[in-house]
Amino acid sequence: EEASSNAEGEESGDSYKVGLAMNTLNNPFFVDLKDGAEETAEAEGLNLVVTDSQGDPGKQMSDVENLLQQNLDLLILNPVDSDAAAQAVVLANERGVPVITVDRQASGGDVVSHIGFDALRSGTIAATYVEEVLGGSGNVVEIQGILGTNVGRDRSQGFNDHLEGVDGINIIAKQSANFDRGQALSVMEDILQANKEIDAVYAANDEMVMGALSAIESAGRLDEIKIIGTDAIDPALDAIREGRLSATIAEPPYFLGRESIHTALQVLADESVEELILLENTLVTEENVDEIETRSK
Amino acid sequence: MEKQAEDKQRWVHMLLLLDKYRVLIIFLALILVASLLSDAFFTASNLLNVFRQVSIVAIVSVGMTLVILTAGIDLSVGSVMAFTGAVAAGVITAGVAFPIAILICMAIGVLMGAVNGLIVAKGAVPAFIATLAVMVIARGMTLVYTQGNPIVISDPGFRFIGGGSVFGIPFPIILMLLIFIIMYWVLKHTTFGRYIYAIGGNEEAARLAGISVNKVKVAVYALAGLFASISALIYTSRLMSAQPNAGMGIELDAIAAVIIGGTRLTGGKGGVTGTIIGALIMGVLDNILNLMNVSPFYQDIAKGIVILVAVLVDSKLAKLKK
Amino acid sequence: MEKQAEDKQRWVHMLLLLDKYRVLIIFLALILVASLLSDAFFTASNLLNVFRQVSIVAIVSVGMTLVILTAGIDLSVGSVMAFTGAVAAGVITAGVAFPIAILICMAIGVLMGAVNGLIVAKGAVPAFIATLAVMVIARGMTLVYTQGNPIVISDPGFRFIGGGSVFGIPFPIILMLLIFIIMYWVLKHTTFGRYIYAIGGNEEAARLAGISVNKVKVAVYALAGLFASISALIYTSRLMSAQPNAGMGIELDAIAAVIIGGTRLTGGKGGVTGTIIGALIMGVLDNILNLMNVSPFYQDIAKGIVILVAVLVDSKLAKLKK
Amino acid sequence: MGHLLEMRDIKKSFSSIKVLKGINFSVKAGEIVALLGENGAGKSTLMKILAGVHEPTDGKIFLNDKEVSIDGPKHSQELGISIIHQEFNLIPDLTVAENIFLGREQQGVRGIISWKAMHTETNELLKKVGLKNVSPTQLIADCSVAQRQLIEIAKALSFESDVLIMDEPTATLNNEDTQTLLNLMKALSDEGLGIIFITHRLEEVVKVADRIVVLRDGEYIGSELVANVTKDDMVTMMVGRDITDLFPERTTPQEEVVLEVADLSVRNRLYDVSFKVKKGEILGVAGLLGSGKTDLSKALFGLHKRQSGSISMLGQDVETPKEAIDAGIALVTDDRKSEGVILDLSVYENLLMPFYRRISKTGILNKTKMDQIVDKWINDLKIKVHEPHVEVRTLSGGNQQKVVLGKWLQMNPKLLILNEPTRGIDIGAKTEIYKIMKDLTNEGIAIILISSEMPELLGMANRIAVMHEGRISGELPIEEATQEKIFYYATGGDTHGKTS
Ligand SMILES: Nc1ncnc2c1ncn2[C@@H]1O[C@H](COP(=O)(O)OP(=O)(O)OP(=O)(O)O)[C@@H](O)[C@H]1O
Ligand SMILES: Nc1ncnc2c1ncn2[C@@H]1O[C@H](COP(=O)(O)OP(=O)(O)OP(=O)(O)O)[C@@H](O)[C@H]1O
Ligand SMILES: [Mg+2]
Ligand SMILES: [Mg+2]
Repeated sequence: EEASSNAEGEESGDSYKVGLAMNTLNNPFFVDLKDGAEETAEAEGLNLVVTDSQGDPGKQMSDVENLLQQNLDLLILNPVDSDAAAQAVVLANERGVPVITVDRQASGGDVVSHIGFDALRSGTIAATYVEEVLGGSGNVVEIQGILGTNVGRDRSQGFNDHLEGVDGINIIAKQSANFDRGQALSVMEDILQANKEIDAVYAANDEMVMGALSAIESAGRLDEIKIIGTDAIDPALDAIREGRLSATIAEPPYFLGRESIHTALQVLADESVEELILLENTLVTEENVDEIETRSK
Repeated sequence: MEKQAEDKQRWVHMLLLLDKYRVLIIFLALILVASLLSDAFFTASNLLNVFRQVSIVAIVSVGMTLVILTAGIDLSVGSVMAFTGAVAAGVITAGVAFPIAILICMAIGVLMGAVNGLIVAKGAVPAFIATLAVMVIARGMTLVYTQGNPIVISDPGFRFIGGGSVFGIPFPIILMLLIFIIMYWVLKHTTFGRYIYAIGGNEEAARLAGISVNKVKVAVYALAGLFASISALIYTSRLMSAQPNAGMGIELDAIAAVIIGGTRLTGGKGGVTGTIIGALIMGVLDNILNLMNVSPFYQDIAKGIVILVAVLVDSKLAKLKK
Repeated sequence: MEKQAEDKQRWVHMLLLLDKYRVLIIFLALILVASLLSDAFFTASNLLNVFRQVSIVAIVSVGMTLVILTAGIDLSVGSVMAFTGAVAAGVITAGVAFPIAILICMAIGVLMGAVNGLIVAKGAVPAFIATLAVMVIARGMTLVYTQGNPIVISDPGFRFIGGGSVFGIPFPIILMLLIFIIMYWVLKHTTFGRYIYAIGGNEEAARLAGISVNKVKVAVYALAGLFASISALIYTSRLMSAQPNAGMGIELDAIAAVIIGGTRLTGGKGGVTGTIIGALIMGVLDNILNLMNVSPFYQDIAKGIVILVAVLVDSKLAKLKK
Repeated sequence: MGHLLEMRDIKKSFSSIKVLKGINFSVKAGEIVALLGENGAGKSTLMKILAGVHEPTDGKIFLNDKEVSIDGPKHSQELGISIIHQEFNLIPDLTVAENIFLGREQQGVRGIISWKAMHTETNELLKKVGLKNVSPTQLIADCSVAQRQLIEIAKALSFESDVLIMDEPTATLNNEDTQTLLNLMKALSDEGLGIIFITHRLEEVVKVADRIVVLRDGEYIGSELVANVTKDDMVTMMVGRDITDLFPERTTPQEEVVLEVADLSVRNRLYDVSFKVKKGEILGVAGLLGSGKTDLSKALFGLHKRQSGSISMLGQDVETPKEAIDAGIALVTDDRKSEGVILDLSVYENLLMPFYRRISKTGILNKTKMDQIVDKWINDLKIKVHEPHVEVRTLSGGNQQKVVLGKWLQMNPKLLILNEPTRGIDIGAKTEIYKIMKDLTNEGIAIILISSEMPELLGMANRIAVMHEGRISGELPIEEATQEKIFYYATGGDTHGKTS
C-alpha cells in the first residue's frame, strides 16, 4: 500500500504527507525555521503537518506518536533533546517512516539525513572572535541559554573550551537567562552592578543579547564593552549596522527549514541524500553585515 | 410512609450519581465530537495511544487529588519527577540493576513528598509556598545532579515500563489503572481515606476527633511524591533518557485535571474517578487537535476554549441539580 | 481590673503590630545578610536597580493580592502581560501615538481581567481553572498576534515608562509605589476594599449582607488585568520590544510574593504591604545571587532554601504570638 | 388592626423532601410571637423564606396586607425585615463594627468609609445589647461564641426594621444576658416592632411572648395566646405527648477519682485551676460570658499549651488531644460549625469519625458494623434525617448538635466534657439526652457539664464549680447551690479582691 501511494506521489507532491515535529514555536529562531519549511512546502505542493512540543521532550514524543497515527510519508524532527529524540526516531523507524532531523541531531535510531548548524562550532567562533577583539586579554561575561538543552550546553562548551586556552581572558560571570530577553536584561543589570570592569559579553542567542544590550546601554557602558550574540535575527543585524553590537554568529534558521523540505522531497523521490548536511555558520560583523542572507528574498 | 422514605432515598441516590458523573457526560460528548471530526481518532491504536500519553499526567494527578482533598496543593511534582527520573537513570548508568534503580527512584519520591508533608504539617507553612520552594530546590538539585545534561539509559530492560505491553495493553496504562483502582478503594474503604476527607472538610474538627492530622498529611504528600516518581519512570523509560527539564509545568496540568474532575480546590470533596476523566479530557483534546492538524498557534486557543466550555457546562449541570 | 484590661490591650496591640510586620523583619534580615555578602549590594545604584527589577512582579502581585483576598486566584496575569504588551507594540508600530497605545493596552488588560471575573463570578467556575483556561487562550492569542516573533518598538518616547527617571527615581519604581499607596488606601478606607475582605472571609455572609459579590469580583479581576497590563508596559518599554514569551511563569512569582507577604491563600486576610515586601524579598534574592555570581545550577537551590527559611521563620514567629 | 406580616399556606421542598407543608403565620405590630417546634420542625426554614434566603415552593406572603415576593436578602431588608440567623453570619477577620454595618457602611464621600461615625454607632448598639468589654475595632475572631451572638443581635437592631426575626438568639446566652435581651425585646415591641422569636426555652416564652405558633414535622399545629396556655400545653403541642420529668434522678458518685487537675494555668486564659471529678459524677461549671469555661474545656483536652500545673486522667498525664482521647476523654465543643461537625461529610461519617480508629485495627472499614452504630445513634438521639448519607450541612441546627453529641457518646469515654451540650436542642430531645447522661453516670462515667443554662446545671450536676476571669471562684455541692450563690461567685465572689 505504501509503495503505491509513493508511486502516485511522484507525479504531484500533494499526496505526500510530511510531519514536522517542532521543538518550540515561541522563539523567533524556531518560528523562522518553521516558516522556511512551510513556505518551501507550499511552493513544492507538499502537505506539511506541524506540531509544537513547547520545549518538552515528553510532549514531543506524544506529538510524534500522534503524527504517526496519520499515515505519514516522512517525518522531519526538530528535537527538543537529542537523547530523548532517539526514541521518537526509533518509533518512526518501527512504522517504516523515514526521518530527517533538523537543527539538533538525534542520538539514536536511523535517520536518513540531518540538517543543521554546529552549535559547538558556534561557541568556538564566538570565543575566537572575543579573543581577537580583546587582543587576548580582558574580562568576559557569558550569558547562557537554557541549561539542559543541547544548544545551550554546546554553545557554552564551545565557548568555554576555547577560552580556557587563553590565559589573558577571564570569564568573570557566567549566568543563565534561559534564552529569554527579559531575563537577560535583569541578569545583565545585576552583573553590571557587581563588576566594574567588563570588556566583552557573549550571549548564547540574539534574544538574550538584545536584553543585555538594553542593560548595558542604560548603564552607559556601551563604549567599554564588546557584545557578541548568536543567530543573526533582524534586530541584531540592525544593531550591528548601528554599531551597538559587535558581532553575531549567523545560523539562519529559515534555511534549515527550506533545506529540510528539499531533502525530504529527495528522500521521497528515492534519490540519495547526504547523511549530514551542515549549513555554514558565519561570523557577522560590521564588515559583512549587509552581505549576510537570513531569508530567501 | 415507609414507601415514601424509600422513594426519597432513590431520588437522593440518583442525584448523587448524576452529580458524580457530570464530568463523564462531558467526556463522552468530547469523544463523540472527536470521532466525528477525525476518522483516525476512534481507532483502537489511537485510543491506546491517547491513554498511554495521558498516563503520566494521570498518575501525578491521582497524587495531586489526595493532596488537594486535604486542602493542600503540591507544586513540586514536576521537579520531583525530574529529580527521581535523573537518579533512576544515574544509578542505572552506574551499573545498578534496573529493578533496584526503580525502587531507589520510588523511595526518593516518597522521601521528597514526605519532606513537603513535614514542612506543611509540622512547619505550618502554607502548602502553596512550601511546595513552591521544594519545586525550585528539586529543579536545582536535578540540574546539579545532571549538570544540565540528559542521562541516557542503556539497559534495554528499562524500556518495558514506558514501552512494554501486557496482552496488548501498554504497561503505562496498566500502571495508571492499578493506581487508580487502589486509590479509589483506599479513599472509600479505609480510615486513612476517610481522614483525608475529614481533614479537608474541617481540619479543626478532625483534630478534635483525635485524628493525627500531621501524620495523615505527611502520608498524603509522600504518596504524591511516590506517584510523581512512578510517572518519572514512565517518562524516563519512554525517552530512554532522563531529562533535566522533565515534568516542567505538569503541576498545572495535574491541578487542572483534578479540578475539571470535580474535586474542590479547598478540600474535603471529590475523588480520583473524576480526576482520571479530567486527565483524559485534556489528553483527548491534545490528540484531536493534532489529528486535525490545527496550527500550533491556534491549538492553545482551542484547548483553552474547550476547557472553559467544559467547566462552564459542568457548573450549569451542577446548578440544575438544585 | 480596668488597669489589667488596659495592660492586656496594649500587649495585644504590640503583638498585632509584630504580626503585621513579621515579613518586614525577615526582609531586613535578608538585606543585612546581603550587604555583608557583597559590597556591590548596598549601594544606591544597586538598590534602585533591584527596585526597578522588582517593580514588574510587584505591580502584578498587587493585583494578585486583591484577587487572593477574595479567595480567588489569577493564573492568567502572565499571558495577559504578553498579549497587552504585544498589542501596545503592535499599535505603536502601526503608527498610533504611544500615549494612546498605552491607553489601549490598559483597556485590553481591564477587559481581559473582566472576562476572568465574569467567568468566575457569573459562571461559578473555580478561579483556578477559569484563569488557567484564559491563560492558555491569551498565550495562544499572543502567538497568533505576534506569529511567535518579538515586535520591536521604534518610538523612543515609549522608552520613558521602563527607562525614565523622575528626580533620579526610575519611573517603574514610582509607578509601583503609586499603585501600592492607592491600593493600600482603597483596601483600608473604601467600601469596595472592605467588601473584598468580606467576600474572602465568608462569601455567603457577604451575599446575605446584600453586597453585590459578583460585581466586586469582576472589578477585582479587572484590576488584576489592569495591573498586568501596566507591568506589560514597563516590561515592553524596558526591552523596547514585545516578547511572545513575556510574563511566562510570573503568576507563580506573584502568588509567592503574596503568600510570603502574609496574605492567606483562602482569602479574607492580608494586604498589599506584605505583598510588596514579599516581592522585594524575592528580588533581593535574585540580585544577591547574581552579584555573587553563584552558579546557575545552585541558584535555584539557594533561592528555594531562603524562601523556605523565610516562611518557616514566619510561621514560628506567628506561633510565638499565641 | 391589620397584620404587619402574614404568611399563608407556605410550602417548601428541598429536592423531593417536603419540609414545610402549608404553614400559616402572622405578626402584628408591637407583638412578640414565639415560634415553637421540635428540632427539624421547619422553624428556621420558614424564617429563611422571610429573609429571602429560600424561595417558597408555594404560598403567599403579605406585608401590611399587600402581597409581596421576596427576591433575596437585600430585598428582604428593604422591605423592613431583619433577621438573626440561627447559624452565625459573621466574618471572623473583620472588626465588630464592620460586621455590624456590612453592606451599609457610613460613608462621607460615596465609597469612602467614615470610621468615626461607624465606631460611635457601634458603641451605642453594643451598649444596647449589654455587651461590655468589646470594642468596635476588635476582630470577630477574638470574640467568644456568646459575644458573637450579641453582636449578631446588635447587627439586626441596626437595621431599624419593622419585623425582627430572632432564630434562637438565647441558645448561647446565660441568664443575665438573656434577661437583658428579653427586656430589650419588650422595649422594642413597645415601640411597635413585630418580633418573631424562636427558642427552645419555654420560660422565656412565658416571660415575653404574646402568642405562640407551633410547628411539628413541617405541619402547622396551631396558634394560642400565651396567657391561655401553660408550659405543659406548649410541650404537648410541640411534641405530641406529655413530658413529665425533664431531669432524671441523680446518680451518686463513686469514690474513685477520674480526673485530677492541679494548679492549671494557661497564659492569659486560666489561672491556678484545681479540681477533681469522681467516677459517675457530674461536675457542673458555671460562669459569666467570657469567664473561661470554654478555655477550661479546651485545656483539659490538651488544646491549650499549659503554662504550669497538671492534668491527670486516671493517673495519665494529658497534653495533646490524642493523649486525651486515648486516656478516655471526650470533648463536645460549643462551636459546632467550626469545631464540631464537618459540614461536607455525611451524618454517617461525622458520627463515626472518632470511632474509626477503634472499629478498624487494619484501617479497612467494615460496613455492617458501621451501619449498626449509625442506626443506633440516629434512633437513640432521634436525629431527624431522612437518610444518613446526606451532608450534615442540610440538617437543622438542633440536629447538627445531636450529631456532635452522638459522635462522642458512642465512644464510651471515661470522662465526657460537655460544653453547652443542649444548645438549640428541643425539649423532647433534651430529656433523651439527660437520660443518656444518667445512664452514663450509672456506668461510672464522669461528666463535666459546662452550661450557661442555670436550670440544667441545677437539675443535673452533683457539684457546681463557678468560674470568674479564668479562675474557679467557688465550688458548691448541689444541696447548697442556688442561682443567687452561683451569681455571687460568678461576679467574683470572695476572690474579687485578689484579681484586681
Ligand atoms: N438545604 C436543605 N436541603 C435539604 N434539607 C434541608 C435543607 N435545609 C433544611 N432541610 C431540612 O428541613 C428540615 C427543617 O429544618 P429547619 O432548619 O427549618 O428546622 P428547625 O425547626 O429550625 O430546627 P432546629 O430547632 O433544630 O433549629 C430539617 O429536616 C432539615 O434537614
Ligand atoms: N482566640 C482568642 N483570642 C483572644 N481572646 C480570646 C480568644 N478566644 C477567647 N478569648 C477570650 O478569652 C476569654 C475567655 O473565653 P471563653 O470562651 O473561655 O469564655 P466562656 O466562659 O466559655 O464564655 P462564653 O460563655 O462566652 O463561651 C474571653 O474574654 C474571650 O473573649
Ligand atoms: Mg433552626
Ligand atoms: Mg464558651
